[in-house]
Amino acid sequence: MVAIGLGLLAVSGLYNVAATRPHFRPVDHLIKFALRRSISLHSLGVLLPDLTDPALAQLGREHFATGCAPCHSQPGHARHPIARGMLPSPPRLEGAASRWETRELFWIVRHGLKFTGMPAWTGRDRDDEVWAVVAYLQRMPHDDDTVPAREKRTPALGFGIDEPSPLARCAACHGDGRRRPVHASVPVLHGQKEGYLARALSEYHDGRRQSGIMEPLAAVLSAEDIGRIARHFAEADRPAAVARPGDARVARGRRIFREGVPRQELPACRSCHAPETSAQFPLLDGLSGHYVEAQLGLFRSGVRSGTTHGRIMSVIAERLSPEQIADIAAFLDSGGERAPVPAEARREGE
Amino acid sequence: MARPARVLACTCSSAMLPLAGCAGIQSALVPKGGEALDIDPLFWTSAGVAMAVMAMVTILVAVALRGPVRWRQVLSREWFLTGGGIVLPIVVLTFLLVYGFLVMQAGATRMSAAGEHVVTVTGKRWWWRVVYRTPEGREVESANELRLPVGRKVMVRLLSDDVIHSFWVPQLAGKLDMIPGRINVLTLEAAEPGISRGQCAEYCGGAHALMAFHVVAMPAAEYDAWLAREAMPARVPASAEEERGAALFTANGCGACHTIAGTRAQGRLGPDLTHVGSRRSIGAATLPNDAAAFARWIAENDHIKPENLMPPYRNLAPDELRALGAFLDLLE
Amino acid sequence: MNRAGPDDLPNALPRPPGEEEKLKRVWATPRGWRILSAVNNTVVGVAYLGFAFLFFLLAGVVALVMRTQLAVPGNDVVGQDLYNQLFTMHGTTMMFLFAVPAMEALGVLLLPQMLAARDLPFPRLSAFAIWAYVIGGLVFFSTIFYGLAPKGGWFMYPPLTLTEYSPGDNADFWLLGIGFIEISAIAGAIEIVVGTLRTRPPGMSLTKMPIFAWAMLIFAAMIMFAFPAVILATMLLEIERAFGWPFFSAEKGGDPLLWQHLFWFFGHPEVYIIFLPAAGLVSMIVPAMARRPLIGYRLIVVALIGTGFFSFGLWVHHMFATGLPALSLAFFSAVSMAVAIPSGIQVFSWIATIAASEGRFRITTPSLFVLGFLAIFTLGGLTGVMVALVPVDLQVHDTYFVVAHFHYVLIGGMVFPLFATFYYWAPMVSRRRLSETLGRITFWLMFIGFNVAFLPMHLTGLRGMPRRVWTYPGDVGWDMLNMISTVGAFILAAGVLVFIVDLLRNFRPTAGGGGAGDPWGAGTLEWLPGDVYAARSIPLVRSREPLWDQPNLAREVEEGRHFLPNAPTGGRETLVCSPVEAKPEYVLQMPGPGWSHVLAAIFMAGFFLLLTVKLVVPAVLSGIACIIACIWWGWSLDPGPVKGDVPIGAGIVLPTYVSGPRSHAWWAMIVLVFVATSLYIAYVFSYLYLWVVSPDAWSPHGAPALPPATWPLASGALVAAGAAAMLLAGRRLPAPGRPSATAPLLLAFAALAMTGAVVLEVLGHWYSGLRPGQNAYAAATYMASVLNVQVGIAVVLLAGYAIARSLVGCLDAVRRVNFDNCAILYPYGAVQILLSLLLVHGFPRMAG
Amino acid sequence: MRSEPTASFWGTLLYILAGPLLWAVQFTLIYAGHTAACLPAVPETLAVPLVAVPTVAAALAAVAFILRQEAFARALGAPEPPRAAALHAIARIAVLLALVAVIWSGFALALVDSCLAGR
Repeated sequence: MVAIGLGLLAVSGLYNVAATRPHFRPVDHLIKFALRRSISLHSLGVLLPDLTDPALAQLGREHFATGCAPCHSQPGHARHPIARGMLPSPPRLEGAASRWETRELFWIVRHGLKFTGMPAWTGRDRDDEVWAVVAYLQRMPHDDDTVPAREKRTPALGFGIDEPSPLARCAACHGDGRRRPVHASVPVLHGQKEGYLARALSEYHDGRRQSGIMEPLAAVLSAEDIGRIARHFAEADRPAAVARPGDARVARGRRIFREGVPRQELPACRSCHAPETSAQFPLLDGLSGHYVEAQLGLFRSGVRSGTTHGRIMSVIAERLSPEQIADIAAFLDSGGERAPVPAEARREGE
Repeated sequence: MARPARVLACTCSSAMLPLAGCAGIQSALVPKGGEALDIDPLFWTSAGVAMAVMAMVTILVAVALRGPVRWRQVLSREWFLTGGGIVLPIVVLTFLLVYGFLVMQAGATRMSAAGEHVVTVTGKRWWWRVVYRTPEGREVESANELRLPVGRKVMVRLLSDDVIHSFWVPQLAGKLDMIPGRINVLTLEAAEPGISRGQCAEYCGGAHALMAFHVVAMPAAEYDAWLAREAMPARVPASAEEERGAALFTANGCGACHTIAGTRAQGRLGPDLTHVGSRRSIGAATLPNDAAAFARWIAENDHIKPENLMPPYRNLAPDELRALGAFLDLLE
Repeated sequence: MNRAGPDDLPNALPRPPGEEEKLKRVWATPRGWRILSAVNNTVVGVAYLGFAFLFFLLAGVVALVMRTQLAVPGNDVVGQDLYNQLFTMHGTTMMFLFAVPAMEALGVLLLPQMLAARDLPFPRLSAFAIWAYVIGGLVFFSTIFYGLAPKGGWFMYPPLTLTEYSPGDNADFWLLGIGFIEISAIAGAIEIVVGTLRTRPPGMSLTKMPIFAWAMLIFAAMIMFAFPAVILATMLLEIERAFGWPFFSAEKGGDPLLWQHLFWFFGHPEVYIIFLPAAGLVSMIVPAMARRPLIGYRLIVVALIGTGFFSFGLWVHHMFATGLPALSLAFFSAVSMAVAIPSGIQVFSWIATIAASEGRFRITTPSLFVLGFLAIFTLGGLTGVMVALVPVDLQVHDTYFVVAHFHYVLIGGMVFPLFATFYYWAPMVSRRRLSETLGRITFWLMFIGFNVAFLPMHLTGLRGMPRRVWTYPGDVGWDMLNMISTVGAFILAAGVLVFIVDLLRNFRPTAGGGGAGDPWGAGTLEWLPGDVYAARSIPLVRSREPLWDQPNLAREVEEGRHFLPNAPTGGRETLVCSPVEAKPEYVLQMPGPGWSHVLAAIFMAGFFLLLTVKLVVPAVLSGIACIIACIWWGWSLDPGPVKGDVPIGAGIVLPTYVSGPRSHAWWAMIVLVFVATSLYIAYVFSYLYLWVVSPDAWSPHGAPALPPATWPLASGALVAAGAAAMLLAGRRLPAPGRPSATAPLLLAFAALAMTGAVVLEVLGHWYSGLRPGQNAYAAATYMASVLNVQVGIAVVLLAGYAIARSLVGCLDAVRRVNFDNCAILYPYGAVQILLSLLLVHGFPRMAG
Repeated sequence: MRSEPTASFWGTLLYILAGPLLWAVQFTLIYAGHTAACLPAVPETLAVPLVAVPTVAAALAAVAFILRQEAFARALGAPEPPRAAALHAIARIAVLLALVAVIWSGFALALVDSCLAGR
């Protein structure tokens, strides 16, 4: 009977789907209840990483400003007029961390929500990026009521209005010649090979390389923009390496970087990643260990095997164990080839 | 018994195979040296015995089923059972066993007569590393092809450092496994000049089916000259295209895995390419050896030979691939 | 009883009214979905055979896909990775999920009938083995659909199958699949050994047994000694894959060849494990079709025994090309030759019997399949002789010649007899015979198809085509031969398809009741008229073909004039006789349908499956559930002597409960002890083998010094004290009805002592600084403890169970089977532990 | 049946398996002995006695078994010859079969180099 009733309701078209009218209250409750249950159940298997690093939240904030704020609005800002017309209306996210479990927040940002306009994360399988946003959401001020409503500004960003120059957008996360990137998961671009930078941006532009952060930014770039940005960074000086004292891990990483691991059919990293090789092969010196580890993980699991170059690298990364990836990351983190080599490691190398 | 049997089998098989005939390049039925020549008559003898026994059993069953009563009575006697089921097998098998032992012993004799010619072949996934030693004691590396001087006994050391492979050139000898942690020794002796094909005979995962090689037997004098040439560094690119190929070789990091003697490319993971242009095949007897095949291999090796350990370089443009092909083809 | 003439039968007529109805009620097969709880050997035997046949079809389809791929050179119907999975699945499924289970199924189905026993001695054990096999097998096979199927070949050689070269769960699924078959094979072996030796009818001495019973007895004995080797091998491989103990990695002192030794020590007997029962079937069908007793019965028995033994001495003929010393190879070559003699004996025996036919040998579908078997198997045997010659093998090893050889031996030697069996014995379990017409079509399609497919492969191999290749070049002379083989494979498949049609049209299983009668006029007891309870009464046997030599036997049995025509205890029971001369000893009360063993099978399957996909917690929960189900299962199995003695006829009164060496439970435990012993011998071999390969890894050179002698001495003293406590407990079992705490306390002490001994041994090595991942020596040293822990857990469970039984008053000096089980295993465990201590602590000191 | 002594199962088993067991022991001994003789620390010539002695001993034992079969049957508690002719035939033929295998693997020593691994 119920089914027939619902069927008739649907056929008749009597239920009004206009966004100008809210759902009936019982319907609204039912939908919200089902939504919460679904999110709670599906996010059960999510494993939480460490989100305490404030820099991670800072990276999340940068993405939030462009990717989320247009609908959800930023703390201290009024809601964008267009977003106000949406139903269900995108909730303000101050205090979202107290309404949702962390794993649920991750799941929502990662997968989006059907029938709500909330999109899934753009970079497929880039869970690592999603966590930055979650880290930011956790740190968002809980209550924004301290700012009087009329003083709240309408958002300056979003929907293509008032875009800052592309280069400024890059620098916001990747830093400039003096400043390191906002977070270790963001690569240093200064002093990188131009060919590589141009390729990476084109790959993001075409959706061949996955990133929820970079893809939307690169999508709007023209070929000239890409060339200009690549040249800009290639001509800049590489920021000074933060030389860290080498430990056993660094020494092992150095060995892999320089000699490879013949037993595992693993070639030396530097035979391709060196200044004199193809402009398409990036330099690795000065990249943070965090970034290297994450990217090698993406190569290894095949997420980055979609491009011609990514395919080359993923064939090789499959042979690395997680420990070896950590070793290489530690070595590059300590400054890579440009870092001074401790005396005992020099002896070992000879 | 061996010769007529062989003629018979040859006739049978060529009747079935009008095109291929009996000159199979990888056929154990066409022995061309060493152990294979010793095994051949033993094989035909045992095959002959098998055929004779098979014929006998067929006739006996036929008689038992529909033969005259008197014959059938004979077949059901106890002495027939003991004679046919016990005495006959013991006699025939003793003969075969002794013959087999004698052929085994011939292998030992051949090995102790092997001279100072040593080649080390290492099974890799999924290709063969071949290291010769020159009379001066220098090591010369090659891959996926074994050259032998006709009439000399060559001691082949068989190694592996990944999984188990098996070295098998049917025209020259039986197979012998390459086992990590062990060194097996096989003595090869080519009786006549010519080319034969070998293949990995122990399943080694992935591209096991595409792990073959050629053996080129050449007159001893030619072999010595060839080995001397093989020990020399690679040829230098002459044309602009070849030079471009050489530059691309360096720029794309090919030297991480491949060696070209006389250049900075000193990688040890993949086959030595110093004289790759002079070999009969690439990709362990998967493709012919020419500039176009090199270009195809570099970009499409993961389709030509799935799971092989070299990454596919599809980043290279067609003209770049052509240049690389031209450069590699030059390395004779 | 010898003097009992035909008119002087054990039981007189008329039988009391209601006797047969009671038998029917007691032995009734559950109806509807409850049939899953059934344990009748005919019901579960047919199901077992049905599932084995299903796997034959599945693996056959896999073979057709491979043949299609190989039809032309450079084909790409399936890719490399899938092909590698396919041939691994084909071999594994055919060997482990079809051939061995099919033969065990025939043992379950036919043996009790041939012995006129009412059922096998442990009905629920075989049902358990079957369900575990069905669940495990189906899950294992389904991995092919998810790309998760193993791809290391059915022989799974390391290092290829170590995590380094085979990451992912694929290889673990192989280990899982074989784990199930190990368990069900050993359960089956227990069943068959005890069944053949103890549940024969009175008068059927060893040398009056049907040849099939001999074959199954030797089959089961071979399983007892062959399977432990592969159990150990799979344990070592899984441990190395999961925890990195280097048994097979050369750079840490292990050796890949250790796997090959262990695997083929199982793998070669395995071939004969498949062939012997099939030869036994042929030895039953040939005399029936000839209407003459088998000529050369004694020779055939010797042939079966000889094959059983020699098959353990030729495992190295799979390793002729590995580079072992020539003389070693020569030994194995000689034994490989020797094993041909028994086959010769059997072939000539069958020919002689055919020749001796009364009139002419009857050509029926079963006899066609037998003749086809003779032709194909003989050729396979002859190429086997060629392969046994080391030099010839060096050329043909791992080529299509060997593929042809073993398909001749296995399809010829096992599948053809199996089809003969289907046609011959179908009337025993089906209300309708299979069709002679369709049967002949099946035979000719299969025979022609088989030879078209496999005869050319000899030549393909000689022309140099290796096995396990998914593609080949077109210019080496293999293309036409492969095309012919592929065509033949499809003809063979067409034959099997016709058989399935026949099966669907005519096979009507009777769920335990009588079948379509005896269409062949055969002489053995499975053709006695019967119902769910099998034969109405258990006959007194005087010859090998009782139905021929005692013309009225069928009627007498049917009238209930032989032994045990009723159900005197009110439950299911069968007669247990002495093992050699078959003198009646006692009436065995056996369990009926139940769910506990089904649940145990499901949870055990769950345990292994969950473990394979690394869900440890659910796996452990499932394992605990399995143990609980097993306890529930076992709780009802020890009925005690409450039913007293019962008459079975001819004035013989037998007990309904015995303990000690006369009881069937004791025999089952002895079989288990044999299995454990051969597992342990395989371990000692592995230890010494690894030492021979890399003595440098041994303590004190390559590893920390051994712990001081006080450790092993303390450990040994503990276990010796435990054994003494066990002995004492046996003497202090209370008289019935007078509970006492002494025995349970002693049992608890013994169990604790063994636990302590094992723990001490592990701690000693741990404190000396030895870690199992260090090198092969360390791994081998800790492995001894792994095996001891295994026995220790079994002892603790059995002791705990005996204590529980004793606390509820179900264990006393008479009702003591539960104690006896523990009392058999305990001294075994103690000896094993003491030997380990001697080996692990003594050998390095001696050799170093 | 009742009047005669009950046959010992284990004795009967040993009796009919005597031949194959003899072979099994000889085979284990020569395989293990030969492996030991080929260890680097052991002189290769030791292989000859290590293979020859078990072979000859096993062959002699087999002959002894055939000659004194009844005595063996009695000692092992198997049913004695007049009672179970088939059993005794089985034991006898099994020993003969084993003898062939013993001799075959033993005489390899005369024809094949002992420890050479290569070819």
